[in-house]
Amino acid sequence: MFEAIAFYLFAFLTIAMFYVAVTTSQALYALSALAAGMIFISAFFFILGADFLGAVQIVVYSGAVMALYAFGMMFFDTTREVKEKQGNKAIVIGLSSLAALMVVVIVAAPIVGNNIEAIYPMTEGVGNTQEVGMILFTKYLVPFEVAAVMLLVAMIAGIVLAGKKMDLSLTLMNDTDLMTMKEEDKKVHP
Amino acid sequence: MLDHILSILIFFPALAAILGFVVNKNSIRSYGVAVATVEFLLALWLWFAFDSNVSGMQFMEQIALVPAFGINYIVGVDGISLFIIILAAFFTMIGIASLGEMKDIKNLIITLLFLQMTMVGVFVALDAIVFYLFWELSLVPMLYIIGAWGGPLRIYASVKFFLYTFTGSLVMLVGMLFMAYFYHQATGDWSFALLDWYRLILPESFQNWLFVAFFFGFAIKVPMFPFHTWLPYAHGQAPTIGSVILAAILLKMGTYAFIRFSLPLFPDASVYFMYPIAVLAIIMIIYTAMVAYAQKDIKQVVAYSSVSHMGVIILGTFALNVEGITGSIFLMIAHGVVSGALFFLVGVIYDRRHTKLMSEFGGLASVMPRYATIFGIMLMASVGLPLTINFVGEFLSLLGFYKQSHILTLLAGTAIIVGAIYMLSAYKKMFFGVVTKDENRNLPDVNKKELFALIPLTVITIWLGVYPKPLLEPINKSVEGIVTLMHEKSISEEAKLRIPNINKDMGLITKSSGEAH
Amino acid sequence: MEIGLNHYLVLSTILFAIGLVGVMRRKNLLMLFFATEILLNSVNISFAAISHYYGDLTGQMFAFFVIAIAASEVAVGLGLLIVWHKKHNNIDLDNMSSMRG
Amino acid sequence: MELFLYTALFSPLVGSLFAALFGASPKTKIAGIVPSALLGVSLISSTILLILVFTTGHTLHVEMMTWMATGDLYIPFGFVVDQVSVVMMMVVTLVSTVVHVYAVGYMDHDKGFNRFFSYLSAFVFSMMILVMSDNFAGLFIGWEGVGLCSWLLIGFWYHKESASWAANEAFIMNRIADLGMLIGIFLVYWNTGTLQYDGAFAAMPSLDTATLTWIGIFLFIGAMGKSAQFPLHTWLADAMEGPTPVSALIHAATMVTAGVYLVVRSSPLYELIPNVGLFIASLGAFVALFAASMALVNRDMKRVIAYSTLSQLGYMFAAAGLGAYWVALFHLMAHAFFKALLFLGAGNVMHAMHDELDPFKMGGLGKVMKGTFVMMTVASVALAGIFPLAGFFSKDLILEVAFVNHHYVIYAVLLFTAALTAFYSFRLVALIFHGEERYKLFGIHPHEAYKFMLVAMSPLLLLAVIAGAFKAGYFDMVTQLLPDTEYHVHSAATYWIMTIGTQLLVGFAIFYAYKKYTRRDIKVPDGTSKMENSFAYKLLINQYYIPYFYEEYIVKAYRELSEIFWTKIDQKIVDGTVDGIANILYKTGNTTRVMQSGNLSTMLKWMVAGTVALLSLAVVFGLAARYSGEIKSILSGLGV
Repeated sequence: MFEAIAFYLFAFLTIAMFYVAVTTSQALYALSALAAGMIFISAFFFILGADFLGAVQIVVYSGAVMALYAFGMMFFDTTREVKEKQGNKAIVIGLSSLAALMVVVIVAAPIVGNNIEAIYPMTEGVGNTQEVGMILFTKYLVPFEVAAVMLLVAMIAGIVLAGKKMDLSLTLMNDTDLMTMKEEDKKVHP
Repeated sequence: MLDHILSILIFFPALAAILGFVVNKNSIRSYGVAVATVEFLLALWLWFAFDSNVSGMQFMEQIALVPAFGINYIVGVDGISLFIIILAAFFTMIGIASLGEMKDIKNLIITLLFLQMTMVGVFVALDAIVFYLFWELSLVPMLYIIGAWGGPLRIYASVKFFLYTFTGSLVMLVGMLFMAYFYHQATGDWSFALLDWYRLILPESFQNWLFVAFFFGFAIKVPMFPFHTWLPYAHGQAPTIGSVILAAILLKMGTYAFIRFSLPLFPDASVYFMYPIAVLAIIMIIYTAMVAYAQKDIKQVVAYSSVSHMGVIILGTFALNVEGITGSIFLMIAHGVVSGALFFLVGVIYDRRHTKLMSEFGGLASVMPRYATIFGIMLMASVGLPLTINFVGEFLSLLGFYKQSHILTLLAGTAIIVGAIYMLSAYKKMFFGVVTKDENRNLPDVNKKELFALIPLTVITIWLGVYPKPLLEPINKSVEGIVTLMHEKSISEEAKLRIPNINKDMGLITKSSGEAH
Repeated sequence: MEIGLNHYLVLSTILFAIGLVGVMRRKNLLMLFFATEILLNSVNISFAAISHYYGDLTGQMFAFFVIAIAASEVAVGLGLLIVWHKKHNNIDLDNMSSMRG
Repeated sequence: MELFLYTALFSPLVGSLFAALFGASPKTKIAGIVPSALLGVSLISSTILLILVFTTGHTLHVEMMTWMATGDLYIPFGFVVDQVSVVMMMVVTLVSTVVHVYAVGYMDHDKGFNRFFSYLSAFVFSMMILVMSDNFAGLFIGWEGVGLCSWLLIGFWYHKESASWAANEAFIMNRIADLGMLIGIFLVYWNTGTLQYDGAFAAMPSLDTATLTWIGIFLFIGAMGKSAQFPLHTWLADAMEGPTPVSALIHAATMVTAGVYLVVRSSPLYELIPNVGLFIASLGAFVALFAASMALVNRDMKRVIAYSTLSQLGYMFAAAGLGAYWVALFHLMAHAFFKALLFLGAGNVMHAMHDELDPFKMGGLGKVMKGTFVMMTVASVALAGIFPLAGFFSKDLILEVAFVNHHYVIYAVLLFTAALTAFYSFRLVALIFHGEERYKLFGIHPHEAYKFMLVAMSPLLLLAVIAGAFKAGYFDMVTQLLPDTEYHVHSAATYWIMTIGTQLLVGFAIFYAYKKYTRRDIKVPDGTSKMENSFAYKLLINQYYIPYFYEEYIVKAYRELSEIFWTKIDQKIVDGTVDGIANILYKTGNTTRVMQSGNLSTMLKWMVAGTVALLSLAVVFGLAARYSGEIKSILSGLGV
């Protein structure tokens, strides 16, 4: 009983938050609404017993990603509200609602066979985190490492792209620019 | 040497062409003529060594290419394909010999030699895939000849020619693959060899579908009625040599393929589709003849006239009896010679006046008497005057088809009338009347180089018209082979009725021809 | 009233729809990124729900990897966005059409 | 004996090739003399063969070589010299020798002299093939060869637009008839298994009458074209564009009679189908009257003679149709002689009057051109059928045949036409040779033709007179092959009344023509006189408006139709569809390019639209898969 109330509460809240994030013209409101939405999603995870996942969600998503966006937003002059050239709304709303309807119809009418059996069955009594750890480092080791490398690459890309001076690609510059750059460097730190 | 003669006939011009790149510009013409003459002599030797009372394939060669799927390089020649090969060699020789001044003639001669290879290849190939290979390859040199040395609209014409024939042959390829699949189902092993396919008896519905598939590929090449619009553009824009080879040899691939593939492989379908195709052929004959009559440009007249003659050939082929098919094969060779000569003649006048509009000429008979006489002879041959080569073919084809249906032959017979109308009115516009334009007043008559090409053609037109026996005998022998094969293979009752049973009447033949002696 | 798998799936579909609306409506690229985040999260919910109701941890595994990917995607996306901003000092979607077909 | 056969056949060909050698070079006498000499040789060998066949009665049948041999078809180059063909050979060689010699004089100012003789000898060669061949295919070779040579000769003066147009008209009209002939040949082959005369005619009695009638009709269509019978007759009048020796040889004696020869040669066939024979006879009678009426008013000397040929051909077909083949052949022979003479005489007059053809502009030429005057009068008398001359024996015989076979309608028509023939032939003679010298008004001073031309014409004159005498000998020879039905009127009284009656009628017609056209006050009619605006006169002068009808409704219609076929159908529809398909591909490419407009949101919209489409498909197929049972039952209910 308790679980149902929690589910509906959080469901309503998430939908409201995301709706605000999508429709507001103020960038700030959008960002904060999005962050709140993230939090409520992690709540779902906890309800579903995926504790570690909920934690990760909060830490990575709400924390890091939102922080990144915040910094990003500060960079772009998003203080004044964003004028949106409104394409004809009908198509947008129509299409997405139709898509939603379709998916619901597919899910509701059990067309998809329900004879999926579990590959890595959850054993009761053991903490979720422990289990996740076990499977993550045994069965999914390779994807895990790949994910690590990917994150590394993303980090370096982020630095290179966003770095102040680093957007002038050395190869594309012609000699004169290179010379001027060199003098400036000498001036800055001789 | 003799049992590999066919492969030599195919690949000798190709090698010579590759070597041709090395030969320098101003001696390329003699090099080309030398190669073509050697090729022609080889072809004559083939004819000399050909034993004309064997109805099956001779000089067979077989090399495995893709054993897994039974695709092997099988070549062989019989009465049907022998003379078209000789014609191809002959036309390439006189074509190269009588080439006028063209820009970068070196590449032209090399392309012609490649074209020679593909032409011979098509007519000797007995494996479906090898046949398809040469069939596609023959498009490429022709594309260059029209595209590079053609008239103002050459790109449009050559691309249209290429794509049109290409799509047709794709459908044909699908047909071939299906055929191979049925063969595999029936006999368990893969084979694309034509002679194996001859022994395969398919149920009627498959035969009909496969016939239609092959029909598209061949009909565009012939070209038959709805698919003929590429020909006037191709001829209109092609240089003289291109038009000559296109009209003389390339058009024959379609009708030859009908006789080699469609008839023996699908006898019941051929009978089933006989009437629709006959109606198409009649439309071809009368419709294109009337269109030819409305033309302003002499080359278009000759182009449409060749479509009209192809109509008679198709009619002869689908007479499904010995006289009809022999007549159509003979008419192929006849039409090759006559329309080749006519295109040469158009080339001669084009080199002098650089225009093909009939209104530009008038009263040429008094200015160029020799040219007028040769054109007159060729005109009479193309109209089908007896004692010329065309008459024998047309007579036999119409005679053959008369057995199948009287009314359609009566309609097809109007070919000789409508043919006479447009040819004579073209001749009158160009040659009769008073010389009106002063550029025509002192045009030089036919010179030695052009005569080198035209005199042999005229001699053949008269000789084969008077004494066609040396050609008719081997053709007749091979056609009897095919007709007996068709009769035995045919399942449906109607097919048995339509395709005459040769060996049953064998008694009749000896009796009637004996008594007539 | 028992909460079944369908509820979660319906919920994630709604969120997905909202994400789609966002993606299609927004002309500002940054806002567009927000919408993609919503899409990813809605998928995560369904993953977690399915893994919970079928007692199988694979769902969660996927959820983790989705989060990892989302993070790196945002990093690179923002980087590019900044570079674009430096060059054109606006991040309006309509004049980013150099990749015309 | 074979030697004579081959010389008779091939000497004209040799003559033609010899003359062709000098084709391009200007006039050389040799190119005229040698072909004429060679034709003389051919004449001599034909007479030897005639004597052989006449005396010993056995025929020659030789096969030179095979022409076509495929399947059951076997066509050799075979030649037969039997009674019928030897008569035709005599006629052809004799008339052509005379015409050749005459032409040497007639054409000597023409720069195409050599070319003319090569064409003329080529014509005689193809006529000989036509006559001597022993099978239908050989006949067809000669048939088309003759058509080709007539095209060459009519269009000899090709610089004249009308000549080349007439040549094309003649060739195409003959071609139309040749199609009928071809179909006839196919019918013969497929029903009797061979094209040889003897084999085919032997197998014919066993066939059913329907096929025989069809064979008869188709072969007659071929004959109609060549002999210019009713629907296909306009080319003969226009063929007068050619030089006069050509008209004399081709359009009087030889080519036009090929049709009659065909009917006579296939007499065994026409014996079996009498109703077709009756049709031929009635058509012949109609054409006789039809042509004679047109000749009455025509103002061109050569066209009048052409129409009289047409009318005489009608007579021959009438005789052949009624089963009297030997009478038709006899009339053919006699007619060939005096008609050729008439034409050559006309040639002399034309030369004298510097190519002026209108008889009203001549008059009183008898004093100046004594020889031609005598010859043309004798020829006209023979044509009219007055007693001692050839015409009486052949033409009156045809009247007797019609009378005996109780076809009184045909008899009446032929009798009336005989009167018309007498009238217009003597209208011509009177206008040209008698009456007041109207040519003086036009400042022409005529002169007689060369001496040797008149000498060349003399054999024809002689034959025109004595041809009747050969009837008896001719009859015994020819009837060995043809059916020998004797035509005797039962009671001698009616016979005498009939012959005397016709003679009187013809005599009266001649007298009337003379009186009408030798009056002093004849002047060149200039469209004012009452007679000229009368409806009948206008109808006849325009040849019953048939040439106008052909030109307007057939030739022009054909030209417009082909124009439409080319511009509309070939370019717009057939070519249009091909290019249309190419354009469709091109256009769809263009329209779909909008999708990649580079604008992210539109692209995303398209993406979502795509997913929605796929989802809906998934839903549809899912539902279909689930409820397939019920759907099938509903569909079968609907009877699909």
